[in-house]
Amino acid sequence: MSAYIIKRIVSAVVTLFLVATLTFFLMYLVPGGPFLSEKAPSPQTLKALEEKYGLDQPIGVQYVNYMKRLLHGDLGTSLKMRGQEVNDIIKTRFPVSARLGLMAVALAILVGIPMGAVAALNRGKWFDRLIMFVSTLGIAVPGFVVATVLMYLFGVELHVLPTFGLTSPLHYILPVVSLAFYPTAYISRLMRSSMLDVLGQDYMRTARAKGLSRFKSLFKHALRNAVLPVVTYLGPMLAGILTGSFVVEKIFTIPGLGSQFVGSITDRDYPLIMGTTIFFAFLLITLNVIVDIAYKIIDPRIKLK
Amino acid sequence: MEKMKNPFSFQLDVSDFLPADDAEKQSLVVMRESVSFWKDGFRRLRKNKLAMVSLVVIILIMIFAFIVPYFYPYSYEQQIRGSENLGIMEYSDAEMERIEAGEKVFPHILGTDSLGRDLMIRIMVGSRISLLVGIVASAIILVIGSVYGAIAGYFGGKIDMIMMRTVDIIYTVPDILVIILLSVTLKYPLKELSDNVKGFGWINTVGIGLISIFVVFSLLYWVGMARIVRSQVLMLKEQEFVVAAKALGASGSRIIRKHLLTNSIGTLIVTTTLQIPSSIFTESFLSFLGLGVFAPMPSLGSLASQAIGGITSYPHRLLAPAIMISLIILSFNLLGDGLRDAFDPKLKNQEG
Amino acid sequence: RTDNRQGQGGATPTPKPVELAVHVGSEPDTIDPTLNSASDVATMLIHMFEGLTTLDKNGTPVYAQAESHTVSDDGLTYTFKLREGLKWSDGKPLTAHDFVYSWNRAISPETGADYAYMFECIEGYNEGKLNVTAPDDRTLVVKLVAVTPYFLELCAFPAFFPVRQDIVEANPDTWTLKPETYIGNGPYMLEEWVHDSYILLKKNPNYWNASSITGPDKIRFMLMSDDNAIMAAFKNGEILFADSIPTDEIDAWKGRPEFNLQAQLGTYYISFNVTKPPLNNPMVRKALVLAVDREYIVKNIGKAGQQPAGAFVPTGLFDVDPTKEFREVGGNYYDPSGEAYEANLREAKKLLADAGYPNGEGIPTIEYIYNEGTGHQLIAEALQSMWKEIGINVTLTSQEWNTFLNTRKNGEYYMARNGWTADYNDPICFLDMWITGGGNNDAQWSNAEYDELIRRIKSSSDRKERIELMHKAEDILFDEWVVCPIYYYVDIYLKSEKLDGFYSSPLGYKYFMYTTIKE
Amino acid sequence: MSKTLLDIKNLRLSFFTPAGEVKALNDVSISMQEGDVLGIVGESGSGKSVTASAIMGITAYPGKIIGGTIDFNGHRINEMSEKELRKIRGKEVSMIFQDPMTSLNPVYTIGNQIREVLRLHTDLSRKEIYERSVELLKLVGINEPEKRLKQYPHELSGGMRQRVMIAMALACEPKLLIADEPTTALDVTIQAQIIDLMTELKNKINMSIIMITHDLGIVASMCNRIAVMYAGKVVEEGTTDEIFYNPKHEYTKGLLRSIPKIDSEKHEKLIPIDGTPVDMLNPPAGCPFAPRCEKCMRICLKRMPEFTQITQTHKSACWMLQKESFERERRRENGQDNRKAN
Amino acid sequence: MDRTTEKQIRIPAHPLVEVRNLKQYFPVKNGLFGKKYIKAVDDVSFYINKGETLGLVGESGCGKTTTGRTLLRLYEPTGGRIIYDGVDITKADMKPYRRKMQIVFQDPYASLDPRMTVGDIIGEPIDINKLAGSKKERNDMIMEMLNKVGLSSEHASRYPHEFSGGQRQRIGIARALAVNPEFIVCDEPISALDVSIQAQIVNMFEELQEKMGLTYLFIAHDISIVKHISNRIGVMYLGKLVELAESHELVFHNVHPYTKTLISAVPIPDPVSGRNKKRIILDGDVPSPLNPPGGCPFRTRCPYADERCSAEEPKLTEISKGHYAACHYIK
Ligand SMILES: Nc1ncnc2c1ncn2[C@@H]1O[C@H](COP(=O)(O)OP(=O)(O)OP(=O)(O)O)[C@@H](O)[C@H]1O
Ligand SMILES: Nc1ncnc2c1ncn2[C@@H]1O[C@H](COP(=O)(O)OP(=O)(O)OP(=O)(O)O)[C@@H](O)[C@H]1O
Ligand SMILES: [Mg+2]
Ligand SMILES: [Mg+2]
Repeated sequence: MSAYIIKRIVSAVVTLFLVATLTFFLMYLVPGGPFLSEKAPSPQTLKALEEKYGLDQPIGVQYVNYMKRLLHGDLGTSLKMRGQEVNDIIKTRFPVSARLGLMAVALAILVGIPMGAVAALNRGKWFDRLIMFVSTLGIAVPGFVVATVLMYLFGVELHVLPTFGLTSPLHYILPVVSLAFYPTAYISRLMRSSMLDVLGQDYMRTARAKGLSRFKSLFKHALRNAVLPVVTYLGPMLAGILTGSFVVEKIFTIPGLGSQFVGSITDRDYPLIMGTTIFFAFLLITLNVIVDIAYKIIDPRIKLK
Repeated sequence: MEKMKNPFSFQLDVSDFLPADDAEKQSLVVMRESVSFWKDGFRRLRKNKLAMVSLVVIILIMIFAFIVPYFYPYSYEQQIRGSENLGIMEYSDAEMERIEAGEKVFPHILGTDSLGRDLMIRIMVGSRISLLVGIVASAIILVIGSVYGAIAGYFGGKIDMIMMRTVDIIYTVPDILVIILLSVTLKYPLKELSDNVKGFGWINTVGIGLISIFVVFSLLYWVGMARIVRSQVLMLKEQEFVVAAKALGASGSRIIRKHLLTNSIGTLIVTTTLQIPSSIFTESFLSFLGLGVFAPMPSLGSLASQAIGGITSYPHRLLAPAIMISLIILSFNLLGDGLRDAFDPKLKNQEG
Repeated sequence: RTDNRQGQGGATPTPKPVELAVHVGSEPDTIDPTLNSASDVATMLIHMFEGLTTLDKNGTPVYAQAESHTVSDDGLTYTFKLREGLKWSDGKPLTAHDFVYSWNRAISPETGADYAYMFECIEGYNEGKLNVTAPDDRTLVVKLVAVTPYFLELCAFPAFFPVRQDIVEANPDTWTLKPETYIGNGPYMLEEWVHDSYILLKKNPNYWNASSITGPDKIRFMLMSDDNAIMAAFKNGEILFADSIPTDEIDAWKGRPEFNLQAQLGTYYISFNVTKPPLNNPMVRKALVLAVDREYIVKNIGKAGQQPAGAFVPTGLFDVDPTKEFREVGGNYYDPSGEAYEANLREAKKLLADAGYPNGEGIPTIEYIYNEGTGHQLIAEALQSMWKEIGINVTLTSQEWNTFLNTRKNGEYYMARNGWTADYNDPICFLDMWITGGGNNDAQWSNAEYDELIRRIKSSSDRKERIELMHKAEDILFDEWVVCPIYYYVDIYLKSEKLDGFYSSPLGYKYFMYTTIKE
Repeated sequence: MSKTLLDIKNLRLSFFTPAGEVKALNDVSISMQEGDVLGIVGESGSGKSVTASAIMGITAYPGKIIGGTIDFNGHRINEMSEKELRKIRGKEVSMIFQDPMTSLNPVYTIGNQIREVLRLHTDLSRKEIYERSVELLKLVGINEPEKRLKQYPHELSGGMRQRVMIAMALACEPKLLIADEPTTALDVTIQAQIIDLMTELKNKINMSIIMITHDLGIVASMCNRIAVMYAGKVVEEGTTDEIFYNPKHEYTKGLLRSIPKIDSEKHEKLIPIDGTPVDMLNPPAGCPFAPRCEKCMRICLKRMPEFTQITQTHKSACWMLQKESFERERRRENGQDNRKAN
Repeated sequence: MDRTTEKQIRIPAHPLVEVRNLKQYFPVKNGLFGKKYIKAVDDVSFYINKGETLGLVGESGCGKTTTGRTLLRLYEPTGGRIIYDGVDITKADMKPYRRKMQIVFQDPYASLDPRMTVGDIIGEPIDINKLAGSKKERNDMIMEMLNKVGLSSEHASRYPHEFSGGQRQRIGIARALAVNPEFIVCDEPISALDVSIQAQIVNMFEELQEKMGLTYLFIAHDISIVKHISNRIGVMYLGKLVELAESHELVFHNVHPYTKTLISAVPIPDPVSGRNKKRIILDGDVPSPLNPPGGCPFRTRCPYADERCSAEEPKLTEISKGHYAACHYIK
């Protein structure tokens, strides 16, 4: 196990390094710059700013400097949001996105898994059809439509839920539901097909031969095996959802990392782009390790290597 | 112990006890009517009502998107002055006058937008673009992702390691950066190519915008497919028929083509149909960043995202493309599910 | 105090503070008054800082931190007298030296302020040391290069607000981030800034005129960016003021009492890259300008009652005679009204024919770029179809914002969407950008005569002469048809009927410090 | 003879698949006494497993019993409710399956899976359950049972897993153990261990066994009675000696001829049964074996033969047997002409 | 170094296939950077004469399949040499040899691609090796192969799932025969078949051998079948060859305790001798090839094992002409 972790760390460092390098150069290749705006700053100002942030140096030098600072865990300061450290930006924004994300994932799991399982048990019957129909729809409707429609329906028309901010538990409902929409649909589809697989397995027959009730054999024997593909999907999904969704955060005015990230790119806020990307990569890798370990816990056959 | 009943309660004659000849025996061994794998699959597919309905819907949408526009009295870019912001089935004053004058005016079934363009035709043309993007982009993803995944999975070892790291990196590097970069670098070379190099004239017909979308997809969005195919191939390559092909001297490429990919077909179908919606949405996102189809050409995604600003005043402008998207995706997915069920013989249904 | 209804009951010992939630913009890049260049942030800044002067309801400068001023006879030396007992929000005294420091900081290259050029009119700008002195704590002497009739207005501009030397020097980049270090001198002070969520202000007890501030105890600026969300929040009464509306909803709001519009000193226009054929031909440019039906665009796309533009400098700027507008005097260079469209179109066709492109034949397809956004795209689509009328084919390309800025700035385009708003009430804002090599001269246009005119305007101390020269300059601009103006901006906002005492300046600053909320 | 434990009469069972009705069992009658070890042999797909699951009442979807009765130890299995059946399964009758690799749930420990049966069918306390589990593993010859209980199926070898399956089946000392090809997936040396173990246990706790297998060698050494199935039918039934030394059905005969014997000194050519097994979707009208039968007669192709009782314990359904009595009958009728008989 | 080329058995003048000290180690990751090896085949030597059948028996996982596949260079051997018809092919380009050496698999279900028609399956070797000049020729060849294995030409357009196990195995054999090979590795070709069908296939193998002069390496775990078909038999245990002899000799005069157990464990399909047969029941299972016991691989289960067996690995020695065994205690 510890060997496994060390190995993962080594490979993570390599991946992080490559991602950071690639992003760094990509970022500078992209036209535009952090100090552009509808009214162009004067050449003197521009020069001063570039000097201040070291952007006047050759790209190679900048790269080396950045990497050096990165080694010390210093992600630099934002160019656009004057004075704010990238570390701080991530530190304050990530928890918000993560909290929302976790709730959404929890919701997606709690709804998606039973939905998929029930559909599988009723394979071919109208109930299965209905669930599959609904979950396909869930995949088909774009996120911004879901979020906006929910906001209008529950926030404005029915006026039962607040539409922006995250100040009370009630405030979480709409963003969480919007965020959970797609993963719920996806998980339920995934669950259904893996459940169908599991139901045909020999050990399910053994369970019946033991005299186990249908419910119990499903709950104990089928669910745990069937949930494995869902767990695999969970890794990248979690990373995506925890770092925030641009759409949901923008629509519900939530100070999360997702909106920040998109903003940083349009602003060419180089340190922030780098910081968020590296953070995302880091999170993704970490979550994948966690998922691998969770996988191992659920399925003892898995060898971590 | 039960008493034997009279075995000859029915009439038998001697000839019955003469040995039967081979022909007689053979006549009994009726081998089932030969159905090919594909035929068999299609037969099963035909029994799947939901899938068949989806197929019909898809065909109808295709007609709607590709054929009807040619006969439609309006064009997608035609701005009818004075007919702006009409509601469903409304006529503008000028049109009313014309009607009163006895002229026939084709109704604006879904109304018009703020530039007086007929929404119905825009949806049709938008569906065409979205279908094209959805299908072609998914096909590109299918091809690149599956070939890449199959190569990584089949050769394994270091090749696999390097290829999958590459996938990880492509997955992690912010796609918007790449897209922006492409949006500025791709267009002019493509134009050059189509204008000046013989044999590339088709680029203009398809549209540089669409081509560049496809380039983005072929650079960025195939990684998920590659992962899925790889894991499938890892499983398949241990199968004996693959070893058999190797023993016969088959090359890696042949094995991948003939055995590994064809046997992943179920997964491929499902993943591809799931890919279609995200391709359609990605298009509208890309067109914002300067890579999609160029205005005034609509796509369903861009129609929907533009209508979101008028959700209370003109909800139908959002609903119509949204419903269309959902319909397309729903029918493709249900058809995909049907195809998978029909062509994946290993799916058992064992539930008491 | 107007808002003490809670007090009337007498039952509640500590009345709940009155809080006003509004939307004026999204998350600011910075709330450093010196660095800021965004007008929505300026609204926040005028609540927390104050310059020597401030603008009243009519947009005319009135004394604020200064209690009086004198101008030397040559009009080049301004001597301000500061009020007595001025304090920073943390209670420390505020002196004339603070202004000296702040203004010099603004022009220092290390600061990198976008608006540094606004100090151009002060002596020593080019040397990096402004000729601004504080002979004593309450006196500030400013030496100008040339007569600047709008100097008192400039003093009300956020870039001219004072900042606290000790704090800024201790935290040069971070002082704006925390309420503890964000020390201002305005009627309100920062209580909390939750990024991408809200900025909360409370009253500043140390403000010199605190008693006159009749506004709410707290103002919460909601930092929202989604138009639909903003509208939903306004509809729900969660915010009483919204600075933007989804365009497609404007029709529904028009005529409602909440709907407000106000002319803005700005022009939506199209840049031609005058170096690229066929746009290097002024006749072609003129044809393109004439072929646009501005009224149609305003009515169907802008929707908010924008004024079709017949020239570049917008309405709302004063001429020699302050009762007359620069625009009124200058008049239109072509008739932008809907009625004249047909005639314009005919003329455009004729021009094209004269230029050797009858019916547009021979003109290659021209690319028009715009940045992402529904409104810009609709305008682009409308323009495309209008230009088609005179036989010019245009392709539309949308670009991501920063890429777009870069492309436009570098002149790697043919035609591009553009827009300009004034920073202060003087037509020069719209004219000096067109000098050869100017940072915002996206047209890449160069005209020696024009450059000379601008130079003269800038060094002239005679208001009349200046204005006349400016009219001349604009004439040249339209002799050559460098730009294609579309409309003059208006500022639209939704304001709840509950909100009283609100006003806004022509530069778009919103004043909430005198508002009251009625039930 | 002792008490009848299991009595299956005219059992018919079909799978209603999309492709059509698969008549998996077509008039199957089997009975066994307490203490019997009944071997069921037959071709793949002949209905052995389906019969076994029918006895357990766990016929897989879309299968349905469409006729006949199953009586087990006083219960009429085919008329019991699912709830009642659950009380019998695992307690009075248990089953072990061919593939020990897949029959255990990979994600639970051995202990967990054994515990489950005990908890279901007994009122033992936690501690007693644990002790019983240890005892069971010892019984099936697993060393260090305490350690094994904590292990997962994949950590055990195939033989070990099959022992665990047996331990699980024996947990409640069932009256009947159905073993569906319990050793097919195992090596010969391990197979020998398992068969030894089963025989030993049978004597120890006095249960009856149904042994389903392809392997005539296993049946020969461990069963006292044998039923031979072909295409959803029992074609011959008798004691082990009767089946091996006096096979009456052509299929049984062919089967015995087609297996090589290790102890034969010379190289004898094997005599295979030609042809291929029946497609159960389109079973032939007559004797299902007829197309492959060397002695096939015309009647065989038309009509299914009835059972001929050869001895008290031995019966077989083959027209060849009927032919003899038919000819005897005819001889009696005709009085003479007894030379004509073949 | 010496050991790898050491001769363990006497090899006749012109064997068709010769394997010398063959080793196949599969690396498995162990710990962080550590690697461990599964010694699936460890120092195995044998030869097969032209037209002969060599049987290979042993328990599951003992390396039979690996031996067969390494012999065909489907795995790259870790050590040792493979000599085919006098040519060392250990490192050679296999392309020309793929036509001479073929393999038939155990699982008739898994070894045929479910997505190909029978015709295409049999046509695959023809396509790969470009044996047919025209489409018609290819068709004719496929038909010929089908007939050779007792299937009819109408079967060519069908898919494997439409066939019974025995028929599928015939298809597998037809595929192997399509290149007209000299040598076939039969990797448990009948284990998955019904008893009544096994004999058909075994007979077919025998007939084909007679007709085409084929040479077989016949792998199975059922020793009675192996004895029936093979001239000589090798017994493997944990990657090693423990005994090798003429079939009759091996069955009736075996010397290695493992061979004895193996043969005694085979159930006799005869009630009387079956009941009376004394079976040697071994304790425990085959040890994992990842951690093989030192010394004699069989010592953990051998009733006669002593210190010497754990200390020293017995070598394959010739105890009578052509009869080799690896045990310290051969009488
Ligand atoms: N779930 C099912 N759906 C459809 N047909 C089935 C199902 N299960 C079994 N059958 C059919 O029932 C028949 C008998 O099957 P069964 O499993 O009892 O055979 P078996 O004698 O146990 O064979 P084997 O030796 O291969 O285990 C077969 O023809 C099979 O096709
Ligand atoms: N590709 C491989 N990678 C790693 N280990 C392998 C590989 N192939 C086989 N092995 C291991 O090598 C050993 C020998 O396997 P092999 O398949 O040769 O045995 P076998 O005698 O054919 O067994 P069976 O009778 O089950 O077919 C086993 O422990 C197996 O796990
Ligand atoms: Mg079975
Ligand atoms: Mg093997």
